[in-house]
Amino acid sequence: MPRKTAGKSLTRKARTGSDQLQWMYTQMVRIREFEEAVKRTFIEHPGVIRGHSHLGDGAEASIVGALSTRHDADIVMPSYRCHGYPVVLGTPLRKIMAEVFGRRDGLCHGFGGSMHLSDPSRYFPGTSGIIGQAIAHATGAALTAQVKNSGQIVYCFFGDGASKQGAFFESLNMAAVWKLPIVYVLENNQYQAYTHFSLEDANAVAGDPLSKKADAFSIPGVTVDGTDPVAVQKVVAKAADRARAGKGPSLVETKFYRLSAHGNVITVPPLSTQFPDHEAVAVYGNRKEFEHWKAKDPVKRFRARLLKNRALTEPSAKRIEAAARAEVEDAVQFALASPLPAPEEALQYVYA
Amino acid sequence: MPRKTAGKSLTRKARTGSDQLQWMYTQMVRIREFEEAVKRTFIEHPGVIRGHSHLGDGAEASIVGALSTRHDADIVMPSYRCHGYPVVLGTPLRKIMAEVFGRRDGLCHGFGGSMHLSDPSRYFPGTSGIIGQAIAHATGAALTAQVKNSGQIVYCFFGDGASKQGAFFESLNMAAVWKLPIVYVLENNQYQAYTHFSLEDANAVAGDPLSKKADAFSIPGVTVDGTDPVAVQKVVAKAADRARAGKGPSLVETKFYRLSAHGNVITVPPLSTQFPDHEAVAVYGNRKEFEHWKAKDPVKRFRARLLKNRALTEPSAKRIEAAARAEVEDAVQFALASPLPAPEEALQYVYA
Amino acid sequence: MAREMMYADAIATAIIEEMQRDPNVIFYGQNMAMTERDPMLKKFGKQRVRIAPISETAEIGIGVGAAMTGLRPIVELWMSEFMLVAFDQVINEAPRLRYMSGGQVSVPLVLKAGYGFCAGWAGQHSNCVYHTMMGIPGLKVVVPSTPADAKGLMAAAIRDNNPVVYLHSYMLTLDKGEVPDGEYVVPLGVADIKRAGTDVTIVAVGWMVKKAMAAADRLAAEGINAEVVDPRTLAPLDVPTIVDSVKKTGRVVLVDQAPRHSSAAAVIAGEIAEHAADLRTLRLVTALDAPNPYSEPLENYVVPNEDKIVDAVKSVMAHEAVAA
Amino acid sequence: MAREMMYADAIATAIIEEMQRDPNVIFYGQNMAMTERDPMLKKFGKQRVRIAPISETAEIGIGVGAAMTGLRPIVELWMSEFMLVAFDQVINEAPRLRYMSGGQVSVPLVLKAGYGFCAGWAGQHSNCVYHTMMGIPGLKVVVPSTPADAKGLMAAAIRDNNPVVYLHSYMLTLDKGEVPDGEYVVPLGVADIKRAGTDVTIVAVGWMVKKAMAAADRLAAEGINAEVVDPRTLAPLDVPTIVDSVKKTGRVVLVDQAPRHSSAAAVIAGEIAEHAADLRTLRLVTALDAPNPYSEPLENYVVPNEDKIVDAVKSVMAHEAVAA
Ligand SMILES: Cc1ncc(C[n+]2csc(CCOP(=O)(O)OP(=O)(O)O)c2C)c(N)n1
Ligand SMILES: Cc1ncc(C[n+]2csc(CCOP(=O)(O)OP(=O)(O)O)c2C)c(N)n1
Ligand SMILES: [Mg+2]
Ligand SMILES: [Mg+2]
Repeated sequence: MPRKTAGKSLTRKARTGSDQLQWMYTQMVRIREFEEAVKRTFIEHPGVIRGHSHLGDGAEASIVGALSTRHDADIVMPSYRCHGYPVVLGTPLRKIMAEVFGRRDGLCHGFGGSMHLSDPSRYFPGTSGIIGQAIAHATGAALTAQVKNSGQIVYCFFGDGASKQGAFFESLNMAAVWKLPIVYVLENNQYQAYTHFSLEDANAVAGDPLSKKADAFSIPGVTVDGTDPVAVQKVVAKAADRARAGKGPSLVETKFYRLSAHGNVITVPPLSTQFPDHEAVAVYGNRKEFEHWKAKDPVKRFRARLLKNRALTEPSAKRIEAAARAEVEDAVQFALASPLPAPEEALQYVYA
Repeated sequence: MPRKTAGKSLTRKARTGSDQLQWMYTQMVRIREFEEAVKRTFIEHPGVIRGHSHLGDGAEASIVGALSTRHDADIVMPSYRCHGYPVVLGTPLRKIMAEVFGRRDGLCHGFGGSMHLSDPSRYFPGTSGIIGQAIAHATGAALTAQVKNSGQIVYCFFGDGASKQGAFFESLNMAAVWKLPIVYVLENNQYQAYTHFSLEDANAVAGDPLSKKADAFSIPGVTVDGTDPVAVQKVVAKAADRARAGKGPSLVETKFYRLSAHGNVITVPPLSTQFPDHEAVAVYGNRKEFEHWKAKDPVKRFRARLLKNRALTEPSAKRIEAAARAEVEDAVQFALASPLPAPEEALQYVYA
Repeated sequence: MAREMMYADAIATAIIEEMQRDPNVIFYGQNMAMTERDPMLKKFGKQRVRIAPISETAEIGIGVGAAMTGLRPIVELWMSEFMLVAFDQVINEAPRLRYMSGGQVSVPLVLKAGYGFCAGWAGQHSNCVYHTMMGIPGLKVVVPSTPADAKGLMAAAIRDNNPVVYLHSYMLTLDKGEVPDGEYVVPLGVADIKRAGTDVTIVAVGWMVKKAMAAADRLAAEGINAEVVDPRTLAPLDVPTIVDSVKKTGRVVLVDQAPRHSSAAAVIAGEIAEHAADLRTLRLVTALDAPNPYSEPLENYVVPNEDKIVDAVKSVMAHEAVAA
Repeated sequence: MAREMMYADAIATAIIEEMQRDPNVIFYGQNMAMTERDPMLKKFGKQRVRIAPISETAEIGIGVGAAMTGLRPIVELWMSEFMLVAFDQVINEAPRLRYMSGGQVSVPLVLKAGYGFCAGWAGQHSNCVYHTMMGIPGLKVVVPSTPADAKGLMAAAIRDNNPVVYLHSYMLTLDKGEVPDGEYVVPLGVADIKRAGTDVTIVAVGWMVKKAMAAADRLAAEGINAEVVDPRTLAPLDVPTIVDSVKKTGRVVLVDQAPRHSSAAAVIAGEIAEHAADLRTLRLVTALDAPNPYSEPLENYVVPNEDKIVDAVKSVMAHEAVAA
């Protein structure tokens, strides 16, 4: 991974003002359009996407708000629900889509797929599909930054479900003792797969926020409205500053709602698969909950707010949206045209 | 394991008053005498104790204070540092010592040794030598009690070091969500092997008590002077009442000091082994710390207090001590006389 | 009486029947029994059927502790790799506690997990990790290959007084077969000759039994009469049945979905090498030495298939058999 | 130049020399570098040498993440069983990440642990779990049997760009041997013929190499000339060297401290069965099928020893060798 002394971030230059807000909106739209295209692919091109894909729609404000505080060389380590982050980091959508389609021109040449995107050249080393484990990896990346005194910090994203895995607790304790430069973003999208978080989290059962877990490490713990990128930016900036100052980790719970189902339906091939209804509806029969959060769609709300504040005009919003759609459509076409890897390539990359 | 509806405990009958205090002192002395005898065995009978033995001297007030709140059928699940608990539960010292000596008449017929005592007939199912793992087992025992509606609660003991293992966090979360009848006693003896807890615990680094970890599960967390059995009794009684009432788990940190080294010196046979100096002295060169805590020896302090309060007379204290010494000496002789198991017995007990 | 049933349903049936039989059997895991409408929850109530957080160490460890104190838990773990985060509980707690207690406690626990979902799940969800659990004294490992075995072995696993890892092949989930009604228990430790033959023995596990059977059909059409042996349980391993078959045919092909040195096949080959001393010709057909790749052509290349089995059988047929 | 050195010191020497060579090498674990007086801490400073809590999942996972981003961590894990609480990191993270990234990242990580401390540590601290890590594509496993190998293999492990599990035998800790001074690297994947012989091949691992050598001495006195092959690394496994030796002698005894089906020996026997097709006689000498018991007579009964090796060799010598 290239190493840089943390430079001034493009995004930071414009942390306030409409440039920044437009940048945020643009990234949110790009994520949303990308995820919609993935979802559509299951219908329009059945069989093209194998295995299990997981979308970030609903998480846009959390992802973009957090990453808007990032400096150029800071490291980003999300969970297996990972499409949105490289979109923001500048990885070509063509490569991301081609990877989701299992093509040779994919980011990982078809070896990783939807769950295992990786773009180390853009400070995104990779992900794990085993819940909670990448929290330790991200903590290790922060150790590298500290040992090398690189000035980098690490943004570690993981789900509400992952916060029940031992790796979460062990990692945060070590990061706190070693004062590692890392921000832990607990993306509380209110579900772990088919389970509502209130069914499995002791803090939630007691009516407390999940950020209370920070007490176990005597580090700052904050819960923020994860549908509002500006609110997210504010609390993450504080946590990032703390990390940069050598004061150690923080835990930020961004609370939002996953807008699609956990993933496409799990099937045994050659049965085909698509995205089912959201679990709130399909499992819990709770359409009200789903509609409630749908109405809080972070992309739509941010758009409305920017228009209202005149940080954005309707025509420029439309331009942003059209550009994102075109970029994504180009990515889909590129990915469809990219060849599948040749079978024998499978024995590459086992050892370094 | 025999199952009983929790009856009135012998000890509870006398929860106040000098009977109870004398019972406590007796148990504390029995533990201390037992551990001293184990330690002496390394010198007096080199080679008789193999592997790694760990003593509970210093923990007497914590063990006895906690177990003084126990009802007859309640389950006790300590860590691998486990000699003291069966002493209190009424397991014959002969059997415990014979197990530590690896003899056929040992509690586990020589299969378990010092780290793996087990007396299910006295509600002590067994231990694990892998740090933190038995916290989950104890939680499972509480699940049995809940499912069977047996009225039992579980006393789960583990070290400060264990509270950094994922199993601790995962188990407490599940116990809280399921409202299991269990009391978690975090025995903070200030060291995990050779490491002072301030070097590895994020709460400690921040100057907070380890019981703050309870916040991660929104359950009560209390720290108590673990050198005072009456203080321990008080907070554990509250936690036990909560468990009995179906309100779920609590975390009690009993803070005391391990008075001997972590264990006998680790050697490759046939080199012989003994107990070295306490780590405070041997590793950290901090004799002052050691002397400070030695002066707070829970057995001596409790004795002095009982004499002062006239809950105990000097002659009866001496009687208790002499009886304990005789009981332990008898256990040593019994264990020395007990045969080693025959080699072929090794293939027993693999499967049930 | 028997009924045609899917593999997955056969497993569920066994769990339901055993839970009806024994009130000490409980069942829990992640992403199950989410609502009151759940049929298992309705049948057995929320004490015995529970949803758990993503906490495998606690889930399995709680199962161990509950088993030590009188319950018979079945823990639903979904993909077998998820057990790895809690692997101490699987191979260094559950199977050791009885022994260390000198026979005083027992740990009647079933760890249920699917394995080897070669369907585009990439490097961490599709592998076979059963070899890691073989040969651990005190631990039993079950890998059913048919709906009937799936039912009978699950019943046996639940009734067994030891920890049992029950690994079902995700690839067989929807496969149908005749399943006996009512009480049906397949003993643990007894291999099954899924197809009798004379020319060559094929030993295969789980999903690979299906592939071996298909290969045997093709070979029969070419005049090669293969015997297919399914160990059914990897621990205990029924060495005599396997060795007898090999002694009879004089040739053996071992098929395993795992890479060579992490396969059950290699271990079984070792047993054959010691016990069928006059065997001249043995071939391993295993996954190639790579993690499971995501893309379809890559994955198909790595995982064993019918063609590779047929080829291996033909190659061993080229050797002179020495057996009587 | 060489010097007599203890096995444990040889390992430490390699770590120090490699840390001097490469500033990216870091070293941490539980119960090490407790005070400022610690010699490693003094030499390399508190950024590169650290004490960790009892958090193997985080310790190893942090090592993985640090390795992905440019460091070369060595994690001191003490007893190999302690890795089991973090086993996903060992076999389903560290060795998979490179592959899943399509070759973009690498994970140069050394997991150092002792194994098989048969000295009264009972059921959970003394077992051999190396078979669980064999055959995992992307993962290397090292088991040195002499001080020289201990040094040279540790140097190679640290320089390797892949995750390497380095397992030293606790029973060999104090054993002495000649160790080359300065740069000394033993390549991973190359077996060593520890003693040349003609009558029978003994393949042994770690501590068992020492026992096999002693057995070979006794056998020599009785006119049996045994060749002792030490694979040194279980992954990659040097199959050609082993098979060549077996082809030469025509007889093989495989010795392993682990129980039969969880031994490396069984897997190696499988390879021999496939590749040394005219071998007639093979014996496994492994631990008996029980966890390690506490009491001395029990433990001695379970674990393989010189006598059992001698007996097995004599029993294979009773067979006619078929090789040229
Ligand atoms: C250790 C482990 N257990 C179970 C799973 C199966 N699993 C995959 S995704 C998932 C839910 C994760 O929920 P959360 O952490 O909230 O992330 P989200 O999907 O909401 O982004 C589960 C349980 C797994 N991958 N790893
Ligand atoms: C998972 C695991 N890691 C490391 C060890 C080695 N070990 C044995 S005892 C011990 C210290 C435990 O400290 P603590 O929990 O405070 O208990 P105490 O010994 O003080 O009673 C350690 C690290 C182990 N047994 N298991
Ligand atoms: Mg979630
Ligand atoms: Mg301690």
